[in-house]
Amino acid sequence: MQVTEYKPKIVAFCCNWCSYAGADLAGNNRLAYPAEVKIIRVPCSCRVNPMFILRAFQRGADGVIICGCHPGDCHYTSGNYYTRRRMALLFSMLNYLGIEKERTRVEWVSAAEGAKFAATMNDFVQTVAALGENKRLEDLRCKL
Amino acid sequence: MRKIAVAKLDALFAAMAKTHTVYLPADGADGRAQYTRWEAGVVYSTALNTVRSAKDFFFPQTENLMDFKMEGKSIELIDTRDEGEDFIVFGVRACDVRSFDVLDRVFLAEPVDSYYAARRAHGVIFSMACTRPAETCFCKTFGIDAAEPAGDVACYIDADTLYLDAKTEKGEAVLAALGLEDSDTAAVDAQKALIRERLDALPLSGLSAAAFGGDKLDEYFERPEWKTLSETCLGCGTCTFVCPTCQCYDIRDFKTNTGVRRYRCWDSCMYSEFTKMSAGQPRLTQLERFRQRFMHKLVYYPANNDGIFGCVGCGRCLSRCPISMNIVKVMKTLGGKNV
Amino acid sequence: MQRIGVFVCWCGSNIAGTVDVEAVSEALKKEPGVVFSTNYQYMCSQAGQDIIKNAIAEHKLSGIVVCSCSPRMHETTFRKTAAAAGLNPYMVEIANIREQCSWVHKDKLTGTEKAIILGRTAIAKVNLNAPLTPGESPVTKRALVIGGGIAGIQTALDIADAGFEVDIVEKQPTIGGKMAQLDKTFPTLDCAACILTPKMVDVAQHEKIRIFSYSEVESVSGFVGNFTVNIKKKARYVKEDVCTGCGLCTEKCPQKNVPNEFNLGMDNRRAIYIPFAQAVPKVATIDPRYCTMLKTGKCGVCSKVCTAGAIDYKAKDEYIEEKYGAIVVATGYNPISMEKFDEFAYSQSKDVITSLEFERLTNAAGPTAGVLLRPSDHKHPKTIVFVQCVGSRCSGAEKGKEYCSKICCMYTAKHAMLTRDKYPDTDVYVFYIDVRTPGKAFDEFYRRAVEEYGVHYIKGMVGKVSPQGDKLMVQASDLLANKQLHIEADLVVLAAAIEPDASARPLATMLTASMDTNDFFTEAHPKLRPVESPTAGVFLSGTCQGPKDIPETVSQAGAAAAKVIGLLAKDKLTGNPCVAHSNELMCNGCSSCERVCPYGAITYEDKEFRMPDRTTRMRRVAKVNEAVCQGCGACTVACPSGAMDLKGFASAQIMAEVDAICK
Amino acid sequence: MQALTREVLLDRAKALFADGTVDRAYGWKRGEFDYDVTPGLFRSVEEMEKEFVFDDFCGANFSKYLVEETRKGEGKILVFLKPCDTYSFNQLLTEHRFDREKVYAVGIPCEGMADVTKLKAEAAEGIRSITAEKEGFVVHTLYDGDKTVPRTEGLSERCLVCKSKKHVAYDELLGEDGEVADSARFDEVARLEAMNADERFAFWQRELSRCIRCNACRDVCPACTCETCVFNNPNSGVESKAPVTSFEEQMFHIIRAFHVAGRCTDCGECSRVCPQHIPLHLLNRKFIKDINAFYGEYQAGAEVGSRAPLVNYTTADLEPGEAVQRGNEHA
Repeated sequence: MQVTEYKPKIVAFCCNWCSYAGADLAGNNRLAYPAEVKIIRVPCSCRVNPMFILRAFQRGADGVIICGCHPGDCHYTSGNYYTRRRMALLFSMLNYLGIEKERTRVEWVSAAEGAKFAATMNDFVQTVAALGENKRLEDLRCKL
Repeated sequence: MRKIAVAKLDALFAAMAKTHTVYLPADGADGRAQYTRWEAGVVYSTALNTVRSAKDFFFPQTENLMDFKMEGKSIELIDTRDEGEDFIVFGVRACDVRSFDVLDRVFLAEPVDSYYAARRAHGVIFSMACTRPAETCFCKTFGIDAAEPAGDVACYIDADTLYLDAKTEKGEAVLAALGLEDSDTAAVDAQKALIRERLDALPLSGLSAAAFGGDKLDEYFERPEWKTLSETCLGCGTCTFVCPTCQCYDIRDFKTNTGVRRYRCWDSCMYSEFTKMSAGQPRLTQLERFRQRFMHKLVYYPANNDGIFGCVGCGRCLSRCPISMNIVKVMKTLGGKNV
Repeated sequence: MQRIGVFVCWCGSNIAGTVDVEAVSEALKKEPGVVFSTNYQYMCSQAGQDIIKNAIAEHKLSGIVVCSCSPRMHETTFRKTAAAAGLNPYMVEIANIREQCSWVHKDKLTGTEKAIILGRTAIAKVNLNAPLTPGESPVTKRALVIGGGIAGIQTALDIADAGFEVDIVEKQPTIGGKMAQLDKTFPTLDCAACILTPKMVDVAQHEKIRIFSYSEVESVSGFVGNFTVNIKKKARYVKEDVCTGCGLCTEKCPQKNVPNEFNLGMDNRRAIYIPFAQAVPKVATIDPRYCTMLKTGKCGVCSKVCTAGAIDYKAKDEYIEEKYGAIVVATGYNPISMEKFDEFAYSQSKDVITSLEFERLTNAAGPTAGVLLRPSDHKHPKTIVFVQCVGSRCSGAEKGKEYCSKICCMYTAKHAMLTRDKYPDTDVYVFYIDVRTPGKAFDEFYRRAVEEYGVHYIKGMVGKVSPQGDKLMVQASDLLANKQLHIEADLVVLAAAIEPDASARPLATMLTASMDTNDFFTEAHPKLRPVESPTAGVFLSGTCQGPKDIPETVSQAGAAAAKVIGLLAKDKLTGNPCVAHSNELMCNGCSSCERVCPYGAITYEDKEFRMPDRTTRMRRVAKVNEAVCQGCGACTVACPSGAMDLKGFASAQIMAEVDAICK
Repeated sequence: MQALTREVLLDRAKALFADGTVDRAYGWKRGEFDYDVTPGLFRSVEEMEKEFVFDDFCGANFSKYLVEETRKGEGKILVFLKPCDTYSFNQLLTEHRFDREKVYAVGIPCEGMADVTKLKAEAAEGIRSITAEKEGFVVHTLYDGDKTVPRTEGLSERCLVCKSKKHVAYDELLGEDGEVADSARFDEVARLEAMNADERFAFWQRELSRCIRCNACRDVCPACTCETCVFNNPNSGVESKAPVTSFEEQMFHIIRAFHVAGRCTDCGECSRVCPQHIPLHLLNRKFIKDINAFYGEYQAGAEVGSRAPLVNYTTADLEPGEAVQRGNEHA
């Protein structure tokens, strides 16, 4: 029997102006983080609809992280403030439904924080990997 | 007729379970009865009826039809039908038993719905007489006798004994294998008399469907009362989904990670998105959609099915409709004194 | 169905070192919609771009995916490439397989697998891309400057000098603002009037500048390049074009007891007045609150003495509608009210004054002709206590402001120094929390006040000022010496915090420009776009954006002007096509989107809809102004029905990306 | 027992029809039994005299009907609003969902409405009639004689934890206005919060697995007035007609609750109408409880034009991670 190491699927939504650039900087500086992290570029973290997050879990993601500019630094002035409220409530609700709270995260990563981006992703992947596969929000049909 | 002590019900179910999967009404966490797969510890509920009807066994809310597997640019079709297993549904009330006839006339007519037919062939119905019919019951209106439920085996419970009466060969075969004690019919006859007395005393016992039927399209279709009846209808699907005879479904595709799963699921003619096709929904207003549902039960269905009504009087919609609108109110409003 | 071309870049060995580019281009060939897939050493090179162009032509590609470096690097390059080959530039998606793949992963197998997934994700997205065309809108080549202080004046002059028309709206009868009231300016001590009034004259004489004095903005509609502004010219009862500014009326008017606001009520003016000698426009104004003629119909002295016949008691407010391409807010500040600071006895003693009042007391054109005399008894004060941070840096902000008003340290040093210079026999104390003097020649200035002029700087706050006889008993603590001080003062000067002018808040609403909790206008970006408001076409000049001194105000005014000039120099504005769009069939008109839009890009209209049952009905629906929308997407999530979507980042596209990643 | 009788409401309605103030009226219609009252639109005094009722079974909230009905005809519509209904009414006004000028709102006091399911459960099947007496609801059963259900056991959950007896909108008020109550409505949410994640998950799986996606919760919800619901829109990516998997059950209820978060007035209609008795209000109340804890007390619909918490922010808002932590802690 072949034992394959469990690799979580991680979807990272990154705002174009800060966090996506932060991820690029991590690349420029060759700061490694697990390949399980795949980034989706959005103009602003406030573009991330809770439906996208649930969709990711449905489709088999084990963790979803949203990265945006630090509060106060939003390219659009207020976008990440809305993100912060929306995700605070959404995550609290997911937790209330018994879904592991470690599977979702919001992190503010500036364009200068390549190191923070890599560290965040390393930590997040480790945390999610420790939880194992997402079973509570999965849709088995998708794994067909 | 056979019998067994109520105290030995568990043993009976265990015996049935050797050859069949057994489903029976059991009280759920919310205190309401739902059909539940029997296993040790599951207790038969004496509740009059389950929240969801028994049609689920033959026409479940969702059913996979087939899968399409896509690899690169190639497509493979996969039949997802499983063999199915023999099962017994125990404790089905007379109204729900009749609902199977109503569904059969749709799904078993040519072209036969093979998914439905397979489930039907595997199922054995143990019906249960209603000793305590509720004020919302009106099965009598549609010629159903709750004292004499149909099915493969008709059951009666008095104080401490369950009586089982095989009605079909299928039923007899199952009973025979269970090795039950024979019984006379005295207790059951007495119960039937009591039930009939109680049915006559129900508030809706006088409700008549005589004013309705397959030939009444012109009489009712344009009636102005539809407006007031439907005006506050929310357009939800509660009545449809708790109804034992509603049989509309939609076929849909779900995109999986490797292809497409084709499945069907219940649809409701009350929905504005009812089987939405490229041409759109033909019934544009809630009035039309509302009218459709009741006309179908009372006029269109009998027109196509030898005068049999599409309603079995189970009363579920009476207790579940969010606005307490229901077929009884519709019949009384439209039929006036004749109802 | 799209016809997609995939172009995998090696980036030399940058990508190809960790990613098997051949395997990636092979794998992606199998994805739905892909009709062509290749790889090349440097896709961004001329040769690489030619591969793309040729493939677009040869394979009739409707969309392309470039697997390469970050889109932040070469998205524009490849969009241009596509455009050059006749493909809509927004049909290009980049899979970032360098910064986010080859550079962060070491194992080639891992890198290759991930690169394929990233490519697949970009393909899934481009499958749902639609060609986008940026909107264009014409630019009205005229700017409006709201506020005629030094900020507005400088901005207007700079714009006008570049050849564009500018209108200044000033609510007072004259331009000049706060600077006109000042005596000398730090740190050079030149006289404010000497440097300001020539600029005022320049404004008045500039052929490109119109001044609407004694006027206010009533309403604003439109958007960047195309604002329509309604301006109310308040009735001044004097014909502006007829009045010669001779001032005779202001001498003859029998109504003498009108508090003179230019001198902060420290002396009186007439009911008909010219605020100060160098006012621009130099035209008299009748104050209807005090004019006997206007109130009772009896008097008419000014009309009789006016040889020009400029008086018009029947004048009415006039409304002017004008179009502008850009709007500059320069609404300025005011010192806060001292009402809540009774511990300093401001309301109890005439000899407790604010710093701005002190300016007037020392100004040659002020109520005392520049001689420092106490307001109460017109005696020379011998001991003066200056209190800094009155209402600034208050925690909790119940009484004052949480922020630092920034200018007080410097003007207090100036006041203290000038007092000691002119009246060396005066004892001058300054109580401070911190002395903040960053700025060119600022700290040197402050040190001169202490070292050369012997001003007593004491770190500590004044706890109480109590009038006793003709003295003011000042109780204070000296934090450094750790002792209580009791000073018998003749004059106490409060460095009151400054706050945005009260007219700013309603103006911000009209402009849909955002404000912070202190009613300062918010800049589009605190570091990178400090003179722009988040609302496109609205610019910020001076203290309306935050406390600042004159040099800073003037530089910001010039910067705002440069931005305006940059805008007005364009004939047409090309928008970002990745903007929000509302599907009006699904829109509820609930206003959620409007409330989260930082740019005021969403408006509503009542529209008639044909219903499925063939009836019609009116519904309120959202409309996005594409010239104003910046495409953040906040509205798309606020919208419960999903009517609002974002072009280029549509929900369906993002979900397709999610699906492709999670496959 | 309600403080006002049917006759008081009826007389007022007659007067409003008579003086031309209104030309139609939303009110409750007598049903087949004592308890199956239907919300209805009356077009004349005669219709009302025949069928209008007002008693302990008049739970239906008419606010949502106004969205469609105010778009028809020129005349004004009379609507009777219980205190909790007025919050929905205001919230719809805040969202510009109907024209206030087309409505004549009469506030009426409410002593709480009965939960028929509870009465049925308490008194077994077979109800001949129900009467509201001082000591409670007297259920005259078909088989078991009369049974008395104390009022506190027969009232709807939402009424037992009534948040307000104060009307926040009306053109006129019949009877006495009440006060905003100090409600225990979050106790059940707190009980769930106190559980561990596994227990909570098990709880919600058990509850949500009963969902049949009849959409009654959505269709009755006064906050769910979308022209097209995302769950009906084939292009939304979440459209579905049945809860095919447990994920879809969760998805529907999470998104529905999220879409009404900050807008939900906690009227409780969702739970009242659920044929499967899923305690849907516990989802909405979780959002309300969190909003109150994170961003300050906020009652949707308390005033027209207020800015809902999800279209608002402060620079000092707590971080999502903290929110989850605190959501666990208030237990």
